Amino acid sequence: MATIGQDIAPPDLVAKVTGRAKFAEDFRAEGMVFAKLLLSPMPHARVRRVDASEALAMPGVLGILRAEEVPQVDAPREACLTDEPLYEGEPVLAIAAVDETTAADAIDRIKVDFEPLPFVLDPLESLRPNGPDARIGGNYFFRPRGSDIAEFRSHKWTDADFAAAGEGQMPMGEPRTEWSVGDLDAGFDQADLVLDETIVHQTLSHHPMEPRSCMAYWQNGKLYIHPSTQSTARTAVGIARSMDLDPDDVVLIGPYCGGGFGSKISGSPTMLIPAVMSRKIGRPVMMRINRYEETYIGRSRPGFQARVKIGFRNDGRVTALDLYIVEDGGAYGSGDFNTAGTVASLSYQPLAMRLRGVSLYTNTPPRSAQRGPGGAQIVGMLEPIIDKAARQLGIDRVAIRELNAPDNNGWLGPQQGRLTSAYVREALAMGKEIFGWEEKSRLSGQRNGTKAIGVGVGLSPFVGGSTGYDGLVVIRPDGKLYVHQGIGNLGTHSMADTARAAADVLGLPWDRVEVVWGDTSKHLPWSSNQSGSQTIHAHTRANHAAGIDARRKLQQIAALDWGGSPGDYVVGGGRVYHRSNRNQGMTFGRAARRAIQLRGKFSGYEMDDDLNAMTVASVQALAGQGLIGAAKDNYGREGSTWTFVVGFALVELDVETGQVDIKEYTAVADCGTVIHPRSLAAQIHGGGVQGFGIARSQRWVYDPQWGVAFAKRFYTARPPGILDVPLEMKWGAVGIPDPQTPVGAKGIGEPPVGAGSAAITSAIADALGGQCLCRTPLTLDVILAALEGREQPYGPLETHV
Amino acid sequence: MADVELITDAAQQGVSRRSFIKGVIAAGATASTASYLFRNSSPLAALPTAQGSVERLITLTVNGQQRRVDVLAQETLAMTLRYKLGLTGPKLGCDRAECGACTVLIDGVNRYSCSILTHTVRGQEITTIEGLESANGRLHPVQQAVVDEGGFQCAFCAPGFIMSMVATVEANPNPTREEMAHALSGNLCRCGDYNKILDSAMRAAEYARRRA
Amino acid sequence: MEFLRRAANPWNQDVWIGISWDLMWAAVIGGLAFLVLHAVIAWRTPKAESTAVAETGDPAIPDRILRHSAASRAFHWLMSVTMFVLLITAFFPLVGIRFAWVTIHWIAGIGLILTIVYHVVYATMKQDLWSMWIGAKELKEGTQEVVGFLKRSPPATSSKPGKYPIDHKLYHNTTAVITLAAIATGVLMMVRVDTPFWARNPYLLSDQMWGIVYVVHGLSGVALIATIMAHIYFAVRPEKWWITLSMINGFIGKKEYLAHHDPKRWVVTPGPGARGGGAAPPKVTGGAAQSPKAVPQDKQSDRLT
Amino acid sequence: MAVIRDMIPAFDLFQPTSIEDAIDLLDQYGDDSWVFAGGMDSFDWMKDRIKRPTAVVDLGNIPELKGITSSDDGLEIGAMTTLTEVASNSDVTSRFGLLSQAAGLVATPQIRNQGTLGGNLSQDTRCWYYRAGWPCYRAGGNICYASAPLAMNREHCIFGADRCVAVNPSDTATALIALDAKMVVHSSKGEREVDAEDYFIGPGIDITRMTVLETGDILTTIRIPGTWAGAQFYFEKVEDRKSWDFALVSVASALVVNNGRIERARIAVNGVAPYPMRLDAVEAAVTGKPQNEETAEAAGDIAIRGASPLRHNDYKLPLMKNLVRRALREQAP
Repeated sequence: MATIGQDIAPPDLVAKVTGRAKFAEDFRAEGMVFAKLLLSPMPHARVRRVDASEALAMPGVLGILRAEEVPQVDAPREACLTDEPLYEGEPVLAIAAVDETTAADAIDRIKVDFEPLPFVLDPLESLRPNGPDARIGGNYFFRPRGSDIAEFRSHKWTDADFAAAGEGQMPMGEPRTEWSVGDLDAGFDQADLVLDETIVHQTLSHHPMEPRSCMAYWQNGKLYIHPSTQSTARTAVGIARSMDLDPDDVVLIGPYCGGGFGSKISGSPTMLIPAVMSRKIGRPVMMRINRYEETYIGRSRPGFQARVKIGFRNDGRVTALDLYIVEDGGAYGSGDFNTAGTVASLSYQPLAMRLRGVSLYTNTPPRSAQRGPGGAQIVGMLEPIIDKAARQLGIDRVAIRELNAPDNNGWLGPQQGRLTSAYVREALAMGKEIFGWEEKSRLSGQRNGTKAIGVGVGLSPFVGGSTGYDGLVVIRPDGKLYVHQGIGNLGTHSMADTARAAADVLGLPWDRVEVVWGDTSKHLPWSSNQSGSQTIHAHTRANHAAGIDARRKLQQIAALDWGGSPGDYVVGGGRVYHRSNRNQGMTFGRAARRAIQLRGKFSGYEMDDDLNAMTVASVQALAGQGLIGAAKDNYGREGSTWTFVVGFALVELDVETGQVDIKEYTAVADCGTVIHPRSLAAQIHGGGVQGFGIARSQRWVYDPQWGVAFAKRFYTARPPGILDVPLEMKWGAVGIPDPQTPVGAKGIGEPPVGAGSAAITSAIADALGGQCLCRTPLTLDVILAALEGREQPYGPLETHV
Repeated sequence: MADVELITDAAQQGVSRRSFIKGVIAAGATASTASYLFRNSSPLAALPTAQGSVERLITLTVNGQQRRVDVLAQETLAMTLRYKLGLTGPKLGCDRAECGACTVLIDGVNRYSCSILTHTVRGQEITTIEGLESANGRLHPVQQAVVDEGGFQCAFCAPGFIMSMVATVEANPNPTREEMAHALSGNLCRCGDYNKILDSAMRAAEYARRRA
Repeated sequence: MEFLRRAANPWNQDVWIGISWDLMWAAVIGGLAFLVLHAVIAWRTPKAESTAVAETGDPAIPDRILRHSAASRAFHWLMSVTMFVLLITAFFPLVGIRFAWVTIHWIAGIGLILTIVYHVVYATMKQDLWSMWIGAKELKEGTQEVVGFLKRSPPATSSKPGKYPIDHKLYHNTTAVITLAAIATGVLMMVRVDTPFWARNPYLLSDQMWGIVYVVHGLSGVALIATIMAHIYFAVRPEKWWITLSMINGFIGKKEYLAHHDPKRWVVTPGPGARGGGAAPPKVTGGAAQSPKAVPQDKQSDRLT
Repeated sequence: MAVIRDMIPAFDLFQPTSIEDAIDLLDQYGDDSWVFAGGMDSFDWMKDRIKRPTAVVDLGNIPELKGITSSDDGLEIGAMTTLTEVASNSDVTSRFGLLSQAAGLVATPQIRNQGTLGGNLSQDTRCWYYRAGWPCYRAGGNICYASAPLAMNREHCIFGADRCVAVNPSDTATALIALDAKMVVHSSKGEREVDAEDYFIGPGIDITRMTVLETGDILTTIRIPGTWAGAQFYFEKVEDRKSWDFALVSVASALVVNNGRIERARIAVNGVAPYPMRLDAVEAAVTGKPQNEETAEAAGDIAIRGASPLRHNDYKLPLMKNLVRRALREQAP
């Protein structure tokens, strides 16, 4: 029976429910000591002098690590320690001691003389003619392609640019990036309705449950490291590169990752600290990261200040979309806004579109991808505006999305790239059905006591997969299939679920499949990063290819032993046998032993030459242990693979307090073939919950005078709790396979977030009678001010509140 | 299903590694052989204590066993469990009584072990996630319910949630979904897997009722 | 003893946040020590014979001489009330007597400012600003007086002061400087509390500057404790009663006038409405005796060259 | 010296078994001592290394501080009784449901299982400038960072600012004020009883404390008289998240209504001032009035008279107004 489409508990679940699952901070080593960080108290400073003599003289203190001792990087990249901290909380140095309290006491006693430097928190401030820059030299990094220039420069707008913006509107000076498709003017000329809105989307921390702690030690010249990372193979390679080590000399053991959401894709710069410290002091070093530190070094989604002008025809068709985004790139610069433009183009398929953007450095913690990077922001921001147009044009809000949504011929981005598949209308139809849109949308605006009902809908596309990675499976003499996985394990279950592609190709029941993951000493194949909704797509393909390779070899062995051509043999039920005579064949265990005897390609002594070096090394290490299937995903693909999720929400908004209760939520995905229904539901709902957090509560707050963060704990940052989400949530999946991938599955990690966020911003606007407040998070103060007709608590462009 | 231990236990990596990594101290082993919170070389060891203040060497009842352990006055239970008793089930997600990943039972009541002074629970029954399984390796009904519902994603929060579920189904074996949500509201899940967690918890209550 | 209270600002920089309140006790103890010492020495010092000068004085000098006009007295007492309120609101909470003091404190501070503005205007318009000038001669006389006091011998009677003796002038000027420092810093500090006048802005000055402001305010505050202790002490000393009384009813007697003042340096002549010994204010003129130009009432020049 | 907000610095832990012993210890160590109840507030201060007591006195082993007993026609609740017990005790739920509701809305189950009523009442403010260890007025400095022109003060006060604009975070405080409870405080000078509303002090009185408790004082008992037993109660806490959050504004009211007329009323709000605020003017205005929308409307308007919002907390005016109205309406929404 095929495993794909079944609910099968992942193989790590028992370890997870018994406490045996070891996360980074759970590893121990003989002689292990502790590192603690000294963080910059200032948003931008230079270290003039460090006096650690008192700390180093303390009994139990073993050493100090300064910025000059860690692997150096070129600007504008981030090293794990710095003498020019660029945000409050950036690690400056580390201390190691025999216990944590001593290490903390030692940090306490270090005197650092910091020279404060100018800082900026809000990119719009940096764009002012005399505004401060986040770096010495500028607010963006200039490195034109094909040139030797690589330096910071200042990008400024003019006073006239600022003056030109209307009251409360975002000024639009010279952009740094611009692309357009079609004739924008003509698009607006055709429009019967044009909306022009200024929007603020908050920056928010990822806040995975597990802080990025790391333990490391050296043995026989090899680095053994236990980081908290989303990816396994890629992180190990990254560490080797950063530490200037041979990849074979890095053993990464991290079978569990307590969440990352894009913040631990290939680990973190700080994971090098225990590695370097351990080399320096000759002891295993544990660096436990606490929640404050996690907020500082743990990455964040870039906030946007944006202005959008959208033209609509009377029938609701989007004729023109003009989007200008100012992005807060944080201390080390990172950009989502281009993706945001691409996602907008895909969602609405406008007849003409322009994206302009400026992404600037600020003196705030580093940004990185966060689940649906760019996409989650833009759909949460634009969907209530689409609603506004629908309302003004008298069109059903789902219908306006159906009208503009892409199908298999859809396009996206400046190159007007093509899709492998898009079944958005099917998803909208299914969502309407499950949610009961027809009936619920009639409740819109009705009162239940002091509570106003609002219903919302959001469409969220995101990239659903990459290609070209390697699969590696071993059939051992025990007759089991061992699927080696270089991807990580952060709870999406894809390290298990993608293995099903190989299992099904070989017709093997799941109880005879072992997944090997989380430890590079176990010989893993070259893999995608565990990020960007890639893995279900990339690794069902890679494992499919490896499974096919193993199947071919089984058939060849059978033909060798029993005669005939390999094509005469079929594989299933743990055996390979002649199509016309079931008894003419052998078990997998027998085949594995034959493969070991036959050597050559059968048991890994020879292999395809298109495999990645990492896979090659793994196959070589496994050679002779069984029948080895190893192959690169060469299935090819035209266009890019995108997944779509539509979210539907019903909220109750208390008009006397501004509080919003999410009563119902339904989301439906177009993510191709469903591999693991329950895990898919978890992704759809979990992403939705993160979206609720964006729309309703999660924040990032800075004191403007000091440039110091405040929302660096859970209760101040406010991720949603179990009482902030509906008691029961529904879901669905269109289930139409993507035609350009063998299993037909598309990734699902990212798009649920935007669907959750947009459904809520849309529903809140609906409960307010169609008023789009054009800001996230929509906290009760913002809502209450609108309800009571009082001045908004924050300026229309005010950020970090 | 794969053999989890085979894959995860660092002690099985090979001879050289086995000799190097002691891994977690097995439950029941003498405590403090690897005390990472403080060592004799630490200045903390030399600190004089005032007369009348607590004795450092105490006995704790953890998962039904008496454990002798050297505990600093300012030490939290999470630190004692994780770094002195080798019980790494309770996780430190925030260390500030906000996320619930460190939840343990004290006399059957769920509390945040990151925010308990170890000295204040002398003489009380401490139960961690490691103590739920029966001696023969049978999962606790709550654990079984979670497995059957495929509960949790990254599962860093799972030990805490499960301990809260255990406390809840003991106290109220017939909760509504809403009551269950309230009972679990001291635990945070950043994967947002609340729907599945509630499904698991309701199934756990069902299993607990069935067992009773 | 710590002199300053310091703290780490939000950027973990060491900044001054004020003086140590130990200094308050230092001021109290220092003040008391001075009083006790003075009292002991004064008690052991033989009383100077009251001179017969009074009898020989100019008969034109009235029996009652106006030392402080009603306006001056009003100023003095109003100022003293505000000063007491300021000191009480500042220091009582520090010693454990708790109440909501800030509003009272700054309102009293404004009261103090108003009385001082009035005083300065009045002194400029109606009095001689130079009357509080301390010249070389006064300094010399003052030194002699202190030396004499310490030697427990009466001061040389050869040089008597004009209207204001040197110790008064010193006291006045010291207090003026301290009070002005307290006021100037106090006004700045009002920017940091809620008042109807402006929105609070603690960032008007840099941390370092604020530190200085708070230290100056604190120092002037505790200095005022000591100076006011001394002031009250002298006011209640029997030999100074005649001055204290004059701050109540305005007048001193002819005897005191002649005993303690140099009529050449404080010229007193009966006014037009004077009925010898009557209650009407005498005409007081200032300036050197050789140029007795008429000056408005209470305006006098005590300046000597 | 560098800042680190992790690992509690060393202290001596004392676990006295009687109030007298505890007080002796507090007197012995003076300002270096720290009273430790449930610890839910203490841990933050100590882990952040901002407060560094040398002697921590754990009240957990003093039996007389725990439990709920009937007295006269009211209740006596030991200060060390957990919030869970307060929320679920049948005497409390049946007669003083206002308090059980308030206690049941504190933070999370785990915190209620450990946090005590006394601790909830005596906890320090959550102003994030102050809790960051900045040298503000409350911390003994001379500045309020939270009321600076650009400061982030959404959660701060609209009443009672006196240099400090922090708010009292306690949920049970308003309930106890509405129930006319008395706080029993022990010290080496003996026992004293303080009205619930006087237990909390504003920054004008002492900017470094939230309550009348001074070094050497222990809150031992909360006495609830029978005066308001079984009255018409209303409690609501408005927060950003439904668990682990502090009230932006909370309201507690007790009304005795006869024939549709409000005979007696007590109402208190929190989250709006540095102390929980009893609304005397509202009580006076509604007493004798019919319990209807008109009375509620008027009460809401009276409640927010004199409020002066900061830059980001103007919303607390309508929020407080609306909550006071709700608290006086017959049918809670």
